[in-house]
Amino acid sequence: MSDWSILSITTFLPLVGVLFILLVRGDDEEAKTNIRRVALITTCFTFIVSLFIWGGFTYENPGFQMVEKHEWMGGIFSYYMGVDGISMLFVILTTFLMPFCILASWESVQTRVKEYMIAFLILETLMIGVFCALDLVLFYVFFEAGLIPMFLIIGIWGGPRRVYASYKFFLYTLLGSVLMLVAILSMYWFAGTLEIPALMEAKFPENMQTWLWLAFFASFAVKMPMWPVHTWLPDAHVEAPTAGSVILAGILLKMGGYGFLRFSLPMFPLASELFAPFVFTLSVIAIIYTSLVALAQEDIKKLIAYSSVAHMGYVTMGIFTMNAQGIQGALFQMLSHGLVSGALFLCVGVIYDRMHTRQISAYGGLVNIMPKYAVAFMIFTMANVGLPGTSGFVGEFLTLIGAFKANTWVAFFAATGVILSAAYALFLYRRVVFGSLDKESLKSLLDLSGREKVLLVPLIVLVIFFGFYPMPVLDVTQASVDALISQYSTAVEAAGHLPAVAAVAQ
Amino acid sequence: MYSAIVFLPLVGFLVVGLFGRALGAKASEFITSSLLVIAAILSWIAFFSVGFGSTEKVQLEILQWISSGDLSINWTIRVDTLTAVMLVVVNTVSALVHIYSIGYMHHDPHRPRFFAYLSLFTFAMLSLVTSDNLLQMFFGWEGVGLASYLLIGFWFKKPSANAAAMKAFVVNRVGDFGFALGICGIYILFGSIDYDVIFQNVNSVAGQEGNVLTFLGTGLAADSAITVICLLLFMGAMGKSAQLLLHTWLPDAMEGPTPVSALIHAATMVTAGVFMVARLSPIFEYSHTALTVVTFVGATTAFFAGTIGCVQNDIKRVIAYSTCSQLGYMFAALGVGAYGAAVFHLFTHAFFKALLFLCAGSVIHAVSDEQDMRRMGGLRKLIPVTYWTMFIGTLALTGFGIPLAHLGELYIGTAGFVSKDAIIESTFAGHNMFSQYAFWMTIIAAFLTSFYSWRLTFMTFHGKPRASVDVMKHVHESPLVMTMPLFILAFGALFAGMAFQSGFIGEAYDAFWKGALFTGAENHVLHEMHHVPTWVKLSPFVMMVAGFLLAYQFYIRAPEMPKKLAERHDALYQFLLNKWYFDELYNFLFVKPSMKIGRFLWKRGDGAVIDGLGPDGVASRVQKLSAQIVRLQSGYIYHYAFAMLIGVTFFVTLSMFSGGGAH
Amino acid sequence: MALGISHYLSVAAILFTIGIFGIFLNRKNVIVILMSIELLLLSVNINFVAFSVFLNDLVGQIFTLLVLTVAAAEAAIGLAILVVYFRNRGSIAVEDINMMKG
Amino acid sequence: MQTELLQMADLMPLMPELLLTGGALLLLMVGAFGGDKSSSLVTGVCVALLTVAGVMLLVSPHYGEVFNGAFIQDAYAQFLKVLVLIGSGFAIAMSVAYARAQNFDRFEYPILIVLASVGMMLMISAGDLIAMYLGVELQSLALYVIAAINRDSIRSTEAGLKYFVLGALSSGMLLYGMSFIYGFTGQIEFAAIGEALARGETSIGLVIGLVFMLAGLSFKISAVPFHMWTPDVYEGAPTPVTAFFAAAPKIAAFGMLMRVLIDGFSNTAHDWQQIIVFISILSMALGAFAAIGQKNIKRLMAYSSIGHMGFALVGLAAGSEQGVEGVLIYLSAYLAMTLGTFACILSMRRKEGMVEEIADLAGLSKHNPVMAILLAFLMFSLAGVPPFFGFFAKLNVFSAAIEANLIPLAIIGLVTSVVSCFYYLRVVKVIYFDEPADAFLPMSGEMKIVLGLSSIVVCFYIALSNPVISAASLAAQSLF
Amino acid sequence: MVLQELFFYLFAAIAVASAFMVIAARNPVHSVLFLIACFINAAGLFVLIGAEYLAMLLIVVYVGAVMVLFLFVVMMLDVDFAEMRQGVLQYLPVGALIGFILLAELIMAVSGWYFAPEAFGHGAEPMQSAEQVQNIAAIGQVLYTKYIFYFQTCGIILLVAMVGAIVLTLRHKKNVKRQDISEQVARSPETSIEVVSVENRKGI
Repeated sequence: MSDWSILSITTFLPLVGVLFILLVRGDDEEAKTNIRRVALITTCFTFIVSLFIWGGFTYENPGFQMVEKHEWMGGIFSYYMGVDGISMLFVILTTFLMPFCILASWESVQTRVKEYMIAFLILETLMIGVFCALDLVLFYVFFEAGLIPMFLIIGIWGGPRRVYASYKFFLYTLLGSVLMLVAILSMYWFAGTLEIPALMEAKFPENMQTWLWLAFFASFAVKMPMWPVHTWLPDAHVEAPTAGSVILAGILLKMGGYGFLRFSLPMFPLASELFAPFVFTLSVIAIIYTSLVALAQEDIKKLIAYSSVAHMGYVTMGIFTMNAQGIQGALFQMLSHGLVSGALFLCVGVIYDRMHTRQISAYGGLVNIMPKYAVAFMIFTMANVGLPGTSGFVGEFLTLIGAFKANTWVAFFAATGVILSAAYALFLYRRVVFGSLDKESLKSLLDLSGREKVLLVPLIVLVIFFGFYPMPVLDVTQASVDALISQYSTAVEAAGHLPAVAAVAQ
Repeated sequence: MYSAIVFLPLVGFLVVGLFGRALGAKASEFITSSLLVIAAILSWIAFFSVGFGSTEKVQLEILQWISSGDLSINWTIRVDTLTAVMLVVVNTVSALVHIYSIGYMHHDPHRPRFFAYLSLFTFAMLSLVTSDNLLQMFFGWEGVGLASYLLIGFWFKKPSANAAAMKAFVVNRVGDFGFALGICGIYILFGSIDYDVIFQNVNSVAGQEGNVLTFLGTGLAADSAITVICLLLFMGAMGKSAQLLLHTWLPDAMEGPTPVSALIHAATMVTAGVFMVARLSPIFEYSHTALTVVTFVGATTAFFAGTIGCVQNDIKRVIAYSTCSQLGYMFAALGVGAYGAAVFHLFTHAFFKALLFLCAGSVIHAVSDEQDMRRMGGLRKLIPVTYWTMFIGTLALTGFGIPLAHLGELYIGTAGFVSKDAIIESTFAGHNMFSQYAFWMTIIAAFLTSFYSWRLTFMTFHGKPRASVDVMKHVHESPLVMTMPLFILAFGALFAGMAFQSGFIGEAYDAFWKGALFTGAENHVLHEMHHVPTWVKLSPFVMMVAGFLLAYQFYIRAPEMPKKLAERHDALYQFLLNKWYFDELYNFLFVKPSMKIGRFLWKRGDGAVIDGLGPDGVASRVQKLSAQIVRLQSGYIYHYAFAMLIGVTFFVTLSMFSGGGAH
Repeated sequence: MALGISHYLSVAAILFTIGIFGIFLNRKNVIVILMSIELLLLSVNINFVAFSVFLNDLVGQIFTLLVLTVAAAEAAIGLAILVVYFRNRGSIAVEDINMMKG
Repeated sequence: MQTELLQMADLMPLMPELLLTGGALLLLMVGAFGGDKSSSLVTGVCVALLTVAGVMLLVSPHYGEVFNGAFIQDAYAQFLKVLVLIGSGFAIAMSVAYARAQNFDRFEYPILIVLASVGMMLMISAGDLIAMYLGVELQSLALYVIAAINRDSIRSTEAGLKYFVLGALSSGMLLYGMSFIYGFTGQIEFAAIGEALARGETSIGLVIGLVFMLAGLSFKISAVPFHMWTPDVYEGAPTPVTAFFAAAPKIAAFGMLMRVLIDGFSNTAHDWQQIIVFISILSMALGAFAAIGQKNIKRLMAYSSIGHMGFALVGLAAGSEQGVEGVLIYLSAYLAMTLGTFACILSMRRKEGMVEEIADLAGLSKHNPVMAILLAFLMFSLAGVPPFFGFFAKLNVFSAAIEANLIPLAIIGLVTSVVSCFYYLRVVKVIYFDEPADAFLPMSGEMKIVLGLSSIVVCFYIALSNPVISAASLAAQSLF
Repeated sequence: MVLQELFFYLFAAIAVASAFMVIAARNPVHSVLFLIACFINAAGLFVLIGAEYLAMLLIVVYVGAVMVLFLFVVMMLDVDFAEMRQGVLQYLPVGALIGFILLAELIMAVSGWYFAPEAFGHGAEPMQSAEQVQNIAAIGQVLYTKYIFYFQTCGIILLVAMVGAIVLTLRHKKNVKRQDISEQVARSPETSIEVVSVENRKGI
């Protein structure tokens, strides 16, 4: 127990910002600026507060830390918060990306600024809540409620097909998660509790695990998104405003992976083992299929969105390898992808703000007039490709090693992603940035402004820093991941299955 | 000192890369070049202290990199003789190219960027050669790939340059695909990817009974497991070293500035594959099959690239194919187990190939950026320094020397002569299935090499000028800053072979390498190669002379002959001119299909099938259903009453037949 | 065959069915529907009375009494609504009562 | 045969009903002599009466059975009656402005609502078949009239006519079913019926009686296939009337349905459970699918309420105390959401009059951001998206269903709830995404209050849930 | 007993037949008349079974009041005698089928009526034999005591019906002259007399 409920404070701090924003009256430029400032300060402050979570985190402790628990809703549910090595960094990632989102919308969003900022701040609260919640219903509430602000963000401030995209986003993910709700309730009646730590200890019978796993899978697979339930993502990304895309790719997608780690593996180990080949298949298909699709895209955001799907394929693959490298790799990949794809969307936002089109064919030769932008975009492209020395590489490599341990076929096909990602990413870069500047409309573009530099430079630094020194992340996750694996293998062995991992390793 | 060698170029890159604009071109050039010169000098010192001194191996741990489960990887600088050789090659050539570029790139507005890239490349290459584990090597491996990508695409306005850059990166990635899997395999097999651990355990692993690895669903015993891993790793080497099948990027890479070609695509980066195989010789030695494959690929590439080199007209492309071919030689040598010979050729090749490229650059510089040899000729008098240094380079490349004459163990001749003959002899002495094949291929390739090298010289410098008068008027010798590196390299091209042959392949072998190159117990190639029949020793020289004579005949005495020959054998000529149609084949097999499949999967797969059956389909189905249900709500009371009647009847029936009253 | 309760109940069932038929087969005017409803209630009353007698229990008859009363009230309301509807629409043909649908 | 005369004290449980009835009679006199001028006075007093009755119930409930068990006042009845009174009270309050604008501000209108409320309270408290029937009829007759109250409107009268005809048919079915139940058990009191069932076997006749009775009751809660009146009546009736229809009567009918099934027929649960499951699935599905194409927001709400009754039935299908508790919470949520939504619908007023198309909401977010966001929240709550009340309500009933091993039902229910999201989202879409239309007139004070209160409940249920849950659980306990 | 059976069948047959005619007759007036016939016969059945009071009530309340009301309305609304339209025949078979299924099920159920003998007398309000107390008296004894609650509720229902009927149908026509006694009584000089000063030669 921590002395001050830091998790709750971090979670609900953005709501304080909402209150302040509500106090701002008027609709003129000054009011808008004030609103933006309040939002920025709130998110920055939240980030700083969240750093205390990291500061107070005990690396060796594999269990939940900074736990808070209160009765809630007549005692059936509880307000139960806590973080462990798996979730803690997601909290930091969320709070870290938020100020960027606010900054990214500084100029591009001019209509309904107040609502916009409120939506983002509420979204932040909900996202942090997802990663902190230790009660299943609490988790579900945060998990689902996040759809609402995102729905509005896409729908109000989105592109021309925003209605279609927002509907697809909302209904798709909702459909996935209602099945999870059924599973949650079944678990409650079986185990008599909704507390995640207690449920991890509960031994569900094997056939029950199977369908519980499937129900959870339905939710997380959509959220992830895994092939073939990924089609909402490109649409959502294309239509969402820049900051929306950043959050979508940076945080919301990670909830799926987080869910697998938090629920599927520890609670349904036998089913996870049973379905691992299935997940591998989908992951590999995702990697190859969506990479090929990305190759054919004509819209920058869509291309990046498809590449996100491919990268999430590595994550799911890594998670279900059930070994330290795979899982840590998946975790790292998620965090890194949060930075990289977020940054890529910011990059797209930079030119979108200037040109108001995302068609690749509308660009070309930007390096001539926007050299700084070209450099930043290049770095993130390379990180997306998984070049060693960028954070993108570490996760990709670790998951690959994990997959190789678990099943070489998987590793073999997943490794083709190495080639394909280079192809589509560089193809994009070549078409957008390289070449001579022929198009009249582009000739007057300005290079990165001060605000945009503030946006991109920290991300560049982090992407490269984690490429060379990923240990801060790996250290944090180590203990929890080890605990997870040992718990998993104990469960599998107890059920009389020889863990597939061990068989190959020796 | 060792960290300084590695990190000075990085410092150069960072300083110039971040502040290049502020510093200006002059300062940028000065900073990077001087740092490189320092690094080069330091690496020579390291070379002597490690290769000829008592220092066996230096390992400097810098930082922990990755640690996950039982996998632990550190950033470590490892310097042994093999590394030291590479350090020398890399830093020397790099320093010279830096200096040369000051002159060559004089008119380019983006010089700071160029020098930053060069330094970045050097840093990546250094971290590759100083790696202490496979992942670090992979880092350098990809790092040089990136630098190469950036430098090939340096003139970003040229669409062809951009395409070439991308091609280079992607084709290399194909190799890396194997490399990455190979690393995974090594980790599974050895539990670590540190060289020391691997090398220590390779014997025990090879001796394990039963299946040690399951690859693609097949259980593999120890020897086949090692073979598979070696082949995967070799795939990486093929990509980086532009061996057959993955060679297509190298000629296109000539779109980059010429100093880049000299540094990256001749002297250093492309030899990374050779370095890798040599570095991993302890593993390769345990797989006869893998080595056989290496021999075959190397020998075939040597021949294949030679044939194409004979008909190309772009001066740089000729040299590029020559590089390709020479790398083939090195692999052939590696394949038969003559690691020393391979690395030796790598070493000498760096000098004369860099020299040739820089000379070519000088020529191009002189003729106003013209690269087509058909529009050159007669430049000998106008740019004598270039001519003579290029002449030396050509001699070295073709392997000019005095056959059969030796001072003790030392052969007398240009650098190429010494190292290439060593390779040819070692292939003859080799024992694997393809070593004889390799011998004949390399012999033929020697002839081809000689032919195209002299063809290049003759077409460029001799005969009548074919360039426009305007161009000819401007032809001028390059400034000192460009010719100075030529001198140094020419010096190396002449004497590097003789100077170091004893250490690399001669009697000082063991003392020099100190185990950095591993040879198995039954591998006696290095010994046997000195005892091949005389005709074998003579044959490369004969081939070289024959090639020279043919070239002389074609391009000095009867310049119209090649044309006629080409017309007579048009099919063959076109086949060679189009590089065996590899680009077209790949386009047809991979590039176009993947675009097509991508589009198909997008429109049909995602659009029609997944969305069509999934969200969109369901949505439209729901809306149709909704319309139908709404039609039930007809507004008529009797319909409503009827519905209630149906409901009641249904439920009554249901209850009666589901045993409601029956029990 | 002696008169059993089922006789009465069967008559009631038939009347009930006719009442329902009257509602959903009728397309002429609403007033017949109201009469059908009265038929329904009549059948219910027969049921109650029959049960009451055969169960020897008075409650059934009390119930019937109340149903009768309520039915009268219902008829009054029904006719009142019918009248206002007619005033507005000028028709009480069942097929005309179709402003709202879908 | 001899029955002791009742003492005043024995009537204490009946006090709220007596108060309302007496008050209504008195007000009728006031109205009859005061004419239409007194209508605002009558309206005010009616609201006050309902409030007093509600407070009375809340503060000093007298539990007990009166009239040999015909009237039961317990925690269960208390809970539901409070909901009903809230619904009725707000319905009257919301109709003031509307009635004035539409020229039907008759003093009878609030009185009829009060009397209907008395009927509903009797339904909730009914302990035997007769009391139940009388309660239903008292309520229904008043509602028939209220539906047609705008007697100069063809739509209103058509709504009344349809409601009446079908309602009478359903009463017939209900009665027919009751006659069978009476005939085959010899009892009219629920508890006694339960005992009789416990003694003997169930016969076909009894089951048929049960089915008919369920049909009649399903009509009242507009469950499929007895729902057909709902959309038309909702659309045709004046909007405040619709608001009233959507809220209070549904709750009362549901309460009665649960009491009769749980008290009287728990021994033959198998028979009614499968029917309830069927009805529930059909309602949820129809509610979800049919609403998609709707353009009129009142019609949309009609289908929405059909769907919601289906969801609530899920809890009843479970047949457990959990389930009943879930249903009670669900009904509270439903009440809050319905009132709030109708407060918004009633504020869709332009200079030229009321509008009812969903498309008219376009641009609400510009003109009235507060109303827009609250309506959006209500829609999300109706859709069952956390963290709103609607979600927790669904959670409770589905939890009960899963406990009762009705997993397929739960899955179907949740899938239909996703489908239903489609049209709730459309309202949000129109409010926020579409090109703005003309602004509405400012919201009147009473609408603001209703909307504000219901929004507070809906949005902050997450924090305010404890009293609701404990009351519901107490109520559910008292039923078992 | 034969007589009783005979009358039962007579009443039953007429009741059913006239019920059928209610819905089959073209003229609504005829329908009402058939309904009256049906009710009278049902009253006959009541008498047969021994519920005399209800039989009388049926005739007095229904035939005497409700049916007359129906007749009034029918006359007042002047409804047309439309032919059965085409649509009916289309779904008549289905409707008939379902109706008959329901009927068959109902009859099946009622014919299985069985009541455990021991349950007799456990009813809510056991009847005394007709010899001891007459039907009407038996009802009267409990209706205002034990069942006062129902009785009162019924009263309110009737009140609602009354209020409802009035509120819906009563209308004050503006141009119809009515006598309003209170207004007449409340007349005062101030309200009835207006003093107008008329200018010369202008007229009013």
